[in-house]
Amino acid sequence: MTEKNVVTAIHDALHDAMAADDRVVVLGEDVGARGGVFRVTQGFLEEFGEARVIDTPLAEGAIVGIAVGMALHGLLPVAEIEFADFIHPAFDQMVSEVARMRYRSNGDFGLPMVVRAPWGGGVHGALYHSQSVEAFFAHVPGLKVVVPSTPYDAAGMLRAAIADPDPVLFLEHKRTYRLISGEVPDEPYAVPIGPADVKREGTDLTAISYGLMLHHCLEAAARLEREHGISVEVVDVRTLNPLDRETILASVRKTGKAMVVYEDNRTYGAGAEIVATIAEEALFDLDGPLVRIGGPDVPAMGFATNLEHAFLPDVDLIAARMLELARF
Amino acid sequence: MTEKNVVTAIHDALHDAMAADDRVVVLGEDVGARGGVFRVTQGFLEEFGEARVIDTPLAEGAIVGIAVGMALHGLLPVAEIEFADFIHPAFDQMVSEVARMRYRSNGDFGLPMVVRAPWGGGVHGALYHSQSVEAFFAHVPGLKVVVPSTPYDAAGMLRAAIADPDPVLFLEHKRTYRLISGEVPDEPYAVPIGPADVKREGTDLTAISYGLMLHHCLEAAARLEREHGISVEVVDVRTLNPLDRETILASVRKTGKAMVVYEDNRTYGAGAEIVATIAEEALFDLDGPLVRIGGPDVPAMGFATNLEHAFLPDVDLIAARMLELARF
Amino acid sequence: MATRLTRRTSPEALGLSADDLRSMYRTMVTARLVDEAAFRLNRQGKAPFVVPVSGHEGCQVGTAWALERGRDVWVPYYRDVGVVLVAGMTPYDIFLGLFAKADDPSSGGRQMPNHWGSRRLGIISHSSPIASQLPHAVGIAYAIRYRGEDAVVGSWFGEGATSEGIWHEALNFAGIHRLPVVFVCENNRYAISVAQNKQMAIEDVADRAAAYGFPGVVVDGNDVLACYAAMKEAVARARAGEGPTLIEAKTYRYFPHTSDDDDRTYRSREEVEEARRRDPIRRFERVLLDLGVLTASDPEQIAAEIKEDVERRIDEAWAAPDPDPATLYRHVFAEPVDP
Amino acid sequence: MATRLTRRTSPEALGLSADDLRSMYRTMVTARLVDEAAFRLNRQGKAPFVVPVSGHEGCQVGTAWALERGRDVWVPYYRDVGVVLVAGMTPYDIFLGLFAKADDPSSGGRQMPNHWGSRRLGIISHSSPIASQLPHAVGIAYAIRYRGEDAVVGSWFGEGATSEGIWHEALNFAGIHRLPVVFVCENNRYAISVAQNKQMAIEDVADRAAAYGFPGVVVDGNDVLACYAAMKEAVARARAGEGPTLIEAKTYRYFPHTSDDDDRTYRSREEVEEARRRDPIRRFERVLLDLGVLTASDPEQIAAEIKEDVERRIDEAWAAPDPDPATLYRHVFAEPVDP
Ligand SMILES: Cc1ncc(C[n+]2csc(CCOP(=O)(O)OP(=O)(O)O)c2C)c(N)n1
Ligand SMILES: Cc1ncc(C[n+]2csc(CCOP(=O)(O)OP(=O)(O)O)c2C)c(N)n1
Ligand SMILES: [Mg+2]
Ligand SMILES: [Mg+2]
Repeated sequence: MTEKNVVTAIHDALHDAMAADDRVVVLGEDVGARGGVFRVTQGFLEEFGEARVIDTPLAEGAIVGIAVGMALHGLLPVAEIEFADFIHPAFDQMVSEVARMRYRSNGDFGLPMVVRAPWGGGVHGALYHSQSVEAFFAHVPGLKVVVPSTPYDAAGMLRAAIADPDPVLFLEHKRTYRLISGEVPDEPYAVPIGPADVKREGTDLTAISYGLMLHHCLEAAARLEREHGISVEVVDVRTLNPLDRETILASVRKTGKAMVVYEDNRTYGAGAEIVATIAEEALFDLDGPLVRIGGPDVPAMGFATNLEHAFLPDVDLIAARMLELARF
Repeated sequence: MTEKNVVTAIHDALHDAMAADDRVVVLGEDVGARGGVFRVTQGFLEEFGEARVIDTPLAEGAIVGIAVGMALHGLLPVAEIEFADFIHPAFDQMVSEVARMRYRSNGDFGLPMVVRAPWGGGVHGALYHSQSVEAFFAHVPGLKVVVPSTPYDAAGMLRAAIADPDPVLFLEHKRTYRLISGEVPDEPYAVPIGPADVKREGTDLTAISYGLMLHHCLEAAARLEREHGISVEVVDVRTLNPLDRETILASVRKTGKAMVVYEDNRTYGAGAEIVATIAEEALFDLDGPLVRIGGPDVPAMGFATNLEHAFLPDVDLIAARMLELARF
Repeated sequence: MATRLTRRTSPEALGLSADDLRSMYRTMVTARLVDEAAFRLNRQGKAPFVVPVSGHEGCQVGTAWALERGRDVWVPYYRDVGVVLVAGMTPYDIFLGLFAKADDPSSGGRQMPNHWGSRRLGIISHSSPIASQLPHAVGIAYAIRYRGEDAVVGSWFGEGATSEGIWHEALNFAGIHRLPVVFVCENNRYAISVAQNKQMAIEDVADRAAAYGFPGVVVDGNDVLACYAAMKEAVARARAGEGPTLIEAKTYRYFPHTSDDDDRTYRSREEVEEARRRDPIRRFERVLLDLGVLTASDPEQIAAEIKEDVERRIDEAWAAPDPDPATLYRHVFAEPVDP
Repeated sequence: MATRLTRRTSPEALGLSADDLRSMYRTMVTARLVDEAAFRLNRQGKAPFVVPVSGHEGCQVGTAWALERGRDVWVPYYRDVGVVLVAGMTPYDIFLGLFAKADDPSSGGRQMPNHWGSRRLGIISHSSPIASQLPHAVGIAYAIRYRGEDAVVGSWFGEGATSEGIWHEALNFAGIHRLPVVFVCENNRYAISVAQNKQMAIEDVADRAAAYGFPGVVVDGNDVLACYAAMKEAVARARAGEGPTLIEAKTYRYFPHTSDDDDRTYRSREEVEEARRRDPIRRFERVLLDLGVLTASDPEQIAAEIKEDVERRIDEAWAAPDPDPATLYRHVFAEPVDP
């Protein structure tokens, strides 16, 4: 075990995957000499060479579409979108091509490929370097969408994603990159795509979250325990598609109260599906209202520090709503 | 009043808008000599000339992006995306540009523009001419998203959309184009963007829907009345963003039972938000489970007739689930 | 500026035997007759959607002929009946697709007709969004080079496709890495109804190659041998590691865009008639008669033979089983999905 | 192939008075000094994010100078400090943006610094996704022509932007309609760390104009007068209804991509030093000294004056009010939104 932050864990897992299998190639803007703007591919060019560490032109549609071609012909591409905000020019490739290749060819062709994209706010990124994009893609059948939030999960799920015969959109919350550290095994291991994870056990209410907000929930839960003796169970969704309904519902059935927390624009966000699922499947197990905390429905967070704070749900807000729900 | 089908109502409303105001221009693939593949702009080229009826190259990003420029400089562009399935190459323009211009410029610039796109299945369109795209866009703050389903609403909302100082994504369900007819006033009138509409009053349960499924719900409701004396209220959402929570909640509070029906892939679809809203706001007014009917979570409907049928929710299914819910 | 390929090359110089030539001719005639049958089936209500090839047979068969089955990769678009016949699809396969049957090799009846694909034949599955297959062709070419193979990727598209951003992005990447891929533009002067002068301000699509640092070649798409010659050279360049070529074949489509289209709204009958006078099949026929590869009675007899085969395949395909709706959830992922 | 503008034109022949020349010079120096101040503020922790212009002053001020305030439209990108100064923004405006203040004219502190916009000045608001502003420039040009105005749209971008599909789509449309728009590529040979040879297989971006049917011009971006000359001609063509021009100005960026970048990972210090020897400001200085427009002591004095002004504006901007977080929901739509 080694203590690492999220970005180092991802770097190391990707590095090991490349070292272990020369079908793995990385491509994206600035992944070469620069080692990625977040340093995820630092040192890769020197070690693995230009043919496997491909600095692409500034063209996200091509990055994803070329990865499709590579995956069709025996490679295991890991494409990097520099910021999740810039995946939109590749939307057609993601939705029409990546997600549908297997289905439309009736199983004849498959796409073992990964698209990595750093997402989320809290980094002074303003309107175009802070976005949550998971709701767009979680809705697309044929695409697996994962949102690991700890070093352990990130490394393990990246390994699972590269091994997966199907395309995986691998979303890395930028704010967690250097903020969150934890123990990571030194031996290769995988965290399966699919299962959610109970990150903190509790009995009074369930908070369901992912990304930076997961850590806010954990902090709020600790505060509630400390200050009020309230026991909050925190479920880390980890995979948005396919969604692990069982783990979520089991927790909600146990505690009888549920709260979903995410930083994306609230309306039509991924949290809506989670709330809807609970409402449909566990309505009669609930002892309190269903609570949803999401980012405000404004185009994105501002650059000014106080505007960014006004956008992002914080620990105080989450703790207050938890308390309210617990006391309901 | 004149009896018209949906596509004629849209044609006429757009025609009148062009005749009334020469700031209105249309642009898109095949909108000129061909009059649009669905004939929405038939005769426009001859009447309004090439400068106002612009056949564009095959490039959706440019269609939307050029409309942005036009709207910035005094025109009122109505852009046509030939099939909603092909709006994806314009996703970046829609999300990053169209939806954010006003917000990012702190109100300095606005975009009075409309993007029309025919969507939906039931027309033998297979994977790439049948898609529901509303969930992607309803989630984007700054963009109004409307889904009129009757000739009256379509014409009235198109007028409202063209008059709106903000961008409107105007989604027209292809299957309704020639299937659905109704009375349309001969004088110009507008149907405001925002308010949902109770298309059928009822007391036993509320069905909330839009698009082709709205008509299926109305048919199922009539059948339930006829065959079982069950009174179903049918709410036509009409506008997905901003969502008219009040009308939906008022109906659900009245009937105590709610069902949401849409043809898009179920999970993370627009129906999830509606279900979640009801669960959050009217949980204690419910006398039965929340029911959601959506399209299956497979990439899209097949071309083979029986595959298309297997995908689309039909009147039988909806009526059966209504009956079940009513009897709960 | 793009090269114009005008020089006549003899079939021998191109390495084509009499058998090759007859085979090419038969393939072109097959494409034409498949089209005619498909439109008849459409009128009979048996084929809801038809995408015609007629007019494009020369440029399709000519270019496709320069690739090798079992070695090279084909990335066609919906109009490429001629290309996929060369690649190994049969009329039976095509009619299975037309009728959306379970055994349709492309998609098992899931996709619209003419949305080709077959792993066995090396035909890459494509979708409807125009030009979206181009980066796939380029990515495959990258993988070919990476793996040290000597295959070449052929990719086909209309001139309309060149307006899409992703087309530009794909060609740019191919140029940077000098990949073994050939881009074939079947320029029929219309994207559905939009005439070329509303699509681009230039006369020759091939001129766009200069933006990507590789050669562009204009060729007469009605001259199957010229198309073959152009493609043969491009394939040789690609195989030798000299990078991509953009070939523009000037052609014309004789029928409406699809069975849903009405082309009288945007082009005159005279224009269509005029184009038909340059029919690639008639022209090739004359060459083959001159060369003595065909005798005077051959064309009629070959057409009759192919027609008979086509009719039989139609009946067989029509009788084949429909897809099973219970397969709705199959192949979303490699692992079965539990609905 | 693109034209190379090498001919020396005298300032008089270009219609530039001594006052114009001094003004251009002052603008370039201002851009440089704003940069230096901004990096200092970044190190002091007062400016979280800085996008430098240094090295680009010549091509920016030279090209922008050929448009007319109050008549023409500016569609810049983030590096265009020089362009927006010419368009009428002040250092105070720029520092308001740097500090994300309520009165930042571009966005009221919502956008990152250097995301310009001002309806009053005719500077179109832009976003971060590269090249996404190009179709806006083209649409505005269409509207200008439609309304019978004689304005011209200037648009600026890096060579990296030319790889994006939307860039291709925008230029193609402009070419088809021969719109009054000028495309200025500030080619500094890098897109962040990606060198030009990994971005394209060609030497001159200007060669891409041929794909769109309008002229491409290569100009020395370190020669402000050559840039002005190229743009002046392009603007005249556009105004006369003769359509777009693509101008490629060869330039270099002296600092890292942004304050978040570390350019030592991808380019040598020698390369940067070498480029700095062609500094557009020093070069213009020599021309102006030769012409007698500046005297020997002017440069130092002008720099001192501007520096003083910049310092004052920094203090003023720093003291200006922050945005009010209660405005979070403002301007989602024209009508107020009820959260
Ligand atoms: C992205 C996208 N936009 C629009 C369409 C609708 N569409 C189908 S074919 C076509 C024209 C294609 O023209 P071209 O590339 O010249 O090929 P051709 O049909 O002439 O052979 C259009 C606009 C589409 N399929 N995909
Ligand atoms: C669509 C998109 N992809 C990636 C980025 C990240 N990014 C910001 S600037 C930049 C390089 C731009 O290079 P160039 O166009 O040459 O302009 P320069 O910075 O050199 O002036 C990149 C990749 C972005 N902003 N937008
Ligand atoms: Mg065409
Ligand atoms: Mg650059």
